[in-house]
Amino acid sequence: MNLKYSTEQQLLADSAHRFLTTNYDFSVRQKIVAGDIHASEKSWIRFAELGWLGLPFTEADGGFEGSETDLSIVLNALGAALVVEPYIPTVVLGARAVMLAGTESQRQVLAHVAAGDIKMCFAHNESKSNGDLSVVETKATQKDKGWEIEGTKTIVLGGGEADYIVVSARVSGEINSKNGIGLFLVPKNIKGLEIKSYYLTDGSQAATLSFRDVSVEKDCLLGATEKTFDVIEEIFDRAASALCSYIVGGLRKLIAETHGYVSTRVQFGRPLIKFQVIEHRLAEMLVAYEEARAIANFSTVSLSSSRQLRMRAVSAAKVKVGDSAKFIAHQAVQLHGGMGVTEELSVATYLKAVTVFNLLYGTPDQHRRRYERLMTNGAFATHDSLAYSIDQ
Amino acid sequence: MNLKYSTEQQLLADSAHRFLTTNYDFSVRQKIVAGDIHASEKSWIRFAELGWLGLPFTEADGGFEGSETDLSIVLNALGAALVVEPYIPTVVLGARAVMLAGTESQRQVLAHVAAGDIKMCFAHNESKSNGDLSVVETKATQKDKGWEIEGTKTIVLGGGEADYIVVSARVSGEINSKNGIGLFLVPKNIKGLEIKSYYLTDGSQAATLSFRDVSVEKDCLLGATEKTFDVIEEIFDRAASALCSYIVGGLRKLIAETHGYVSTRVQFGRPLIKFQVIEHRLAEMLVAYEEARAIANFSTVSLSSSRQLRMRAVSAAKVKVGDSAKFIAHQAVQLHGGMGVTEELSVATYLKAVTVFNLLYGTPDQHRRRYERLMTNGAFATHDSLAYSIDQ
Amino acid sequence: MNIELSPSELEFRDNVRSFLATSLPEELRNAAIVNISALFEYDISHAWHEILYAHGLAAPSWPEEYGGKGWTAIQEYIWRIETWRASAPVISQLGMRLVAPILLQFGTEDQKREFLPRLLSGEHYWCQGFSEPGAGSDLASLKCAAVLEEDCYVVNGTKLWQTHAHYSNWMILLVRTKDTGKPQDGITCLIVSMESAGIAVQPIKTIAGDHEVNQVFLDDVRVPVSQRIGQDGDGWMIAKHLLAVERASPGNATARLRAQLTILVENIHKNKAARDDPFIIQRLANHSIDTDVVEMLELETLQNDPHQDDGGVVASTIKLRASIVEQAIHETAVMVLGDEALEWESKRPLHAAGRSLDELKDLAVIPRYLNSRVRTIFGGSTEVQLGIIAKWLSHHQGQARL
Amino acid sequence: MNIELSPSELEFRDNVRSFLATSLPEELRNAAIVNISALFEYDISHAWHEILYAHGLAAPSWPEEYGGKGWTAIQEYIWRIETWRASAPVISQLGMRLVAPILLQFGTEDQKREFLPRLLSGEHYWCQGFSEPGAGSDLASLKCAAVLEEDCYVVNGTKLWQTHAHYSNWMILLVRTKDTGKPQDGITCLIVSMESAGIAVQPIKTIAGDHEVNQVFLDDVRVPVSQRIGQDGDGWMIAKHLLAVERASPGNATARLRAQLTILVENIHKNKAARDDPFIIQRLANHSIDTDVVEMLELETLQNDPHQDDGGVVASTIKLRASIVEQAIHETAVMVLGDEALEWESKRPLHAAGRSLDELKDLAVIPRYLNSRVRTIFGGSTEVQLGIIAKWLSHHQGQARL
Repeated sequence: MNLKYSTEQQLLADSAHRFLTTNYDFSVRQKIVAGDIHASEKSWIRFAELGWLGLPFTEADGGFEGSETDLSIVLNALGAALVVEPYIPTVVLGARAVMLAGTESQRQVLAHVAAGDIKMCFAHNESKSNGDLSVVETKATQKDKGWEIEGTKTIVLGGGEADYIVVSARVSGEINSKNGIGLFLVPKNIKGLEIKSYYLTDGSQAATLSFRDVSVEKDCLLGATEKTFDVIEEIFDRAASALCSYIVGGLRKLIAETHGYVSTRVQFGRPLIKFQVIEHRLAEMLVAYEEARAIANFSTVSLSSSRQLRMRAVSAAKVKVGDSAKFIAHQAVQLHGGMGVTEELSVATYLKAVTVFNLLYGTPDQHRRRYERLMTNGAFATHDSLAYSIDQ
Repeated sequence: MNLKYSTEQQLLADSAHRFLTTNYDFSVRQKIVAGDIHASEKSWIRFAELGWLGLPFTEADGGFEGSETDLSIVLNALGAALVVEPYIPTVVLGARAVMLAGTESQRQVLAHVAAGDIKMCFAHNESKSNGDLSVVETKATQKDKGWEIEGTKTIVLGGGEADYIVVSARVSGEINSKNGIGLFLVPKNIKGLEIKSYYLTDGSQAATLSFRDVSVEKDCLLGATEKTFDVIEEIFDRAASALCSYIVGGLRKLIAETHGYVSTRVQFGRPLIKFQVIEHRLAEMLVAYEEARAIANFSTVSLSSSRQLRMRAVSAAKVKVGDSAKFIAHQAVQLHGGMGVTEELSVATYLKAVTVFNLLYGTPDQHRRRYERLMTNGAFATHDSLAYSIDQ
Repeated sequence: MNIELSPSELEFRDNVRSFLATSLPEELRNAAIVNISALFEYDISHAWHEILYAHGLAAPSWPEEYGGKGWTAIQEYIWRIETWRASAPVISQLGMRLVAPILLQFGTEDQKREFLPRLLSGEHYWCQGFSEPGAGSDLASLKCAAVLEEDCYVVNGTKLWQTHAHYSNWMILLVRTKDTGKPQDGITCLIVSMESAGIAVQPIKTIAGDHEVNQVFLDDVRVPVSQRIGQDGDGWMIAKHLLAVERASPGNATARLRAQLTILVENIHKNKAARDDPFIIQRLANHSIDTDVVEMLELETLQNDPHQDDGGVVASTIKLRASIVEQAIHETAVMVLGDEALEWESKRPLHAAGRSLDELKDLAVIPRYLNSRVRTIFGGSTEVQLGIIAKWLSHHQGQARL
Repeated sequence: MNIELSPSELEFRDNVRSFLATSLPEELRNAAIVNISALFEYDISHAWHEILYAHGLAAPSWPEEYGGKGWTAIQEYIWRIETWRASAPVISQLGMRLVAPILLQFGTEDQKREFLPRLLSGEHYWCQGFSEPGAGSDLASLKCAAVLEEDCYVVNGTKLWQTHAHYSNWMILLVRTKDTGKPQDGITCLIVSMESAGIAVQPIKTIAGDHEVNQVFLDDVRVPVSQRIGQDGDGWMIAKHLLAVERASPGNATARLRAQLTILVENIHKNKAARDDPFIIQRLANHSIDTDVVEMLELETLQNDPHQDDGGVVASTIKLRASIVEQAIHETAVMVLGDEALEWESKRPLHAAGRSLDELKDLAVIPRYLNSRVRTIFGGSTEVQLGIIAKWLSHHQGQARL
């Protein structure tokens, strides 16, 4: 057991936060959200230079073999700055699908990702999904030379910016069968693919992807279809865990911003923080943050563990981080008073990011129910220590 | 519409509270709970003299024709003093069954209740009930001269002190059929009736009543069995509403006690109430009290209205009063610090009374679900004013 | 006690209902349904104002001599419930419910004659210049200064959070005319034309992308003494009076909440997963019960003697609870729609975004949730309300109302 | 980072498990399962103490030279989790975990030789004389006074909330020996035999009818100077040290919570209505997730350098959350049992009430819920913890831990 950062990890954290504080402050983010593509591209290149884009890849794939903890450290820093570029869609989702299921030749795309040349996304969700990962209505039909894909994917994070798309499609079976799902690696400019791009609440970007008679080569299929559902499930968990690490970074920033505001803003002759009610509210925010931070770390360390521990940890994290984040963001806005609801200060944007967080990759309610199922099915026992996980 | 007390009602409230403050303070209550039967009997006689025991009965039945509001005022005062005598089992439950379903000759018992000679109870709950009012396993079989009753009633409030028992028993139909239930008026000393008396958390008294081949006269049956379920349902609602009025009286007292304590108790050189966190906590308690008070009044005025409004109002009240009561009692204990959990001060006893309140005549969860059913079945529309109730 | 309306009150309600059914244009109704900001957008509220004015209903609670109908508190209550129920916009409350009572109470005959009719007709549209950067809850610390030069006050300073200042032609303004003594004593109330030289209105974009509030800069703005309300130094008293008037808005909280609940119920009905979700239904039931409580508290106030001020404790309780309940309703609305709620439409006003009504309803959900956060901040934050309530309780030696 | 135990740690756990399986008598286990008060009843904890002592396990975290085993923090952690998991009683923590470290740190050699072995064997049973009426959270204001007369302190005053004082033969006492200067500076720490002349122990009955705490009156009690710990005026420093030691109880919070959760799970399993109730299952899941969080926070502390004091912010966070989570678990337990929970058995200790184990389990539910209210009061109230946390945050300029 080891739940502390190593010296190298501490350095990684410091440098990542320092870089983004200097190069990606709130005004830069506002410019990017307002459409400054140049600033966004510049940031992306810097992320590549810093080694963030290839962090989890093997050296052979052009990466740095970073651990889950390393990745969570970078995500935390990205969340502190509310970076809008599609880091998670690219590195945690799209590239991970290739890492998990790709052949050597398919994995060649990873070096381009690491270099910052290629962005990716993961197109799995459909309008009928409603939280059920096995629902895939999009069809992939085998044609002489390859496959033909037909169907529509919704709320694809980074879908409008991705150069390569990993899309799930049904090769066989019922609409919600866990078997018979294929993952396909498809370039964005392929014939028949229509991308309707839009913005989410927090200014990040998503898209609806409509595949109309899209023909792809045979070697676009990632891995064996019998294992695809497991891959999708793992990517779902990695996405949820990554979002937790990201937003926890934001929460820490939000507490610092709020503390700064109430320390300087004077009312009835004294700084707001001198009012005990405000002081204790901040303490409650810190408690909520500590809870979120601790359980997000649980989800991080679980990612390389058994499937059941991973699911338990990720769901616990998504529930608790979600609740904590909502509490902290609401209180941050409240303690900022009127200024908290203007677009001048960043606090409103953090609330928007929290709102998005709670709706993506499983709502707190959906994750709570998954946790309940694991609990009542005996996947874990409430009387065992989390540290016993290895031999369960 | 009129939601204020009349001058007479204000006087009734003042005199009831004054009487109990003088004659039934916490030390008297403690003596009674410790077994001082004499003090208890003395109080009961005074209740009779004050006209409280016959308050809702008609003049012909020896009563005072008090309104629902009048009754709620007395209940509020009884709750402020946490009176343990079986006022609700006698006046609101047992006697109400006779009022609703009794013949003229059966109603003669009411004059004795009003005079303080007779206590009553309402034995309906069984171990299989689980909140479903239609569950009656106790059987009543017709014998030549009357009925034979066989079965067990649980958690009968005031069951150990009652002279007359109104007991429900199945005359026909399935165990959970709304039809075929009879109510029987039975004296306590009848052959075959075993009464196992015990105390509840708050020191009030309840019993398990076992009927073994109990033979009763034909004229012990109250009213027609087709209407009995409606009577039971109404008594259930009246009980829940009465408990709300009672506990709201207790909550008001609890806030006053807590305010008094934090105003005098000094910590770090100043009275606790000078700490803003304590001050605001008290304000939150008052807000919760105001909510409880207002919705309890809604349930009171609903009792003489339509069945659907009554059910909606009573369930809303039981939910909201329950939540408010728990919050207020928990905070009252918390603000009293260590003293709050001793038996020396009354505050711990109020928490016990609140605990009992939340488990009797429907838990907040059960009432919330009944409210949900009414809402989703269209028994009321959320966009209508409560004041529109009359023509729904 | 009893809760039912009298037959004549029920008849009044039915008349209001038929008026609304015949007089509220569908396009206004559809725009009002997807209104996301705290107030109704000017374009729809003004259009509705003109219709009401044509029917003599622009200010029914005013005395009849000034063009009102002299309605009772219960009638006003019914009107509010019914207009929200019909998804009608609510016309600007600032002029009708705040400026008008102040003019009636403190204004000169000339001021009444000049301003009341134009307020009624909608020709004048008002904003409120009270808060400043650094003086929100703590109004007594305001700094915007006015110096009397002959027959004019010369005003210099900055005001913050002026709702709809960019649509207004008049502003009711609190200024500091004395720097010595108790801060409360040096405040004076003026009315200022927004066309005066030296006034600049700077938009503030709020969390959901709306331009609803502003910062107003006053640079040597000359205001004739004839536009002072009351005497020099009366400003604090007038602000207090206004606060008391603001409190007595029978039905305001309940009607708003019931309207939000209705939208929520509709969204739940459309969505099978939500309909079958016991946790969503539980939340809905809680919101409905909470609304019942707020309504009981409001109904009780209808019988209150308006001259018997309780220090605002009941109004504070209602404000505090209604704000929190409304926020919770919008949180549920987000949950019901789920990730479908995430698409952001930035066009404002939203109803003019050129989307279908069904799309607009979905697109309104998150902006409304975000905007609802101001409920516990503006109009006296929850913390301020708790302070008022705590003070009342101590003043009454811990004895709550029976 | 990784969370798994090493193979040797897992082996240690398995050894603890088998020890408990063979050495914990069933009657002790059954009594412990229905223990309702904050501490375990003396009769069962003392019996278990003797068994542990016989196996050399009475104080495994003490250094080996004093009869301990010198366990690591992780081993201690595993021990706690496993003993709670096995429903073993927990032996008096006051002597083992508070008095002993103070003696080790501040005691003279004579004091160590006199008291440590008897503490270990269970011959001595300790209570703590810190709080007073009027000096709880605000310990510096304590009034109980000691005057030095030759070789004895003469103590006069009143102490409040002495847990198990009626079973104790020794008390660790804070007294005021100086009235001038900073109140913190005039406090001295003594150890007092409970058989001393002038000591009277008055029981305090608490909310669930238990006699667990007491008020202790000291009337001219003579305490030899040799029973002073440290120097005159060291009391405050010793109390602070004790607080820091108290904080470092690895696994205490998690193990307690997991034990309460286990009882709750069992009660839910027995009850079909609860089992099928989505709201009960939701509450259970929330409790379990909250416990996971507390455990993560506790696991992190296992690697902390005990000499690097963080001002107690992590301990405060754990204490605050664990208290609230435990209270919530007991609220759910009451809901699960429903009105069947209402029968009150007044006999104490409850396990000696002459009822079946199943009956006792049900009868324990409400008393346990009531007693759980002290969790947020004793040992530093939630309000006190928030104060500590707020102070830490300001000291760190609003920067939370990464």
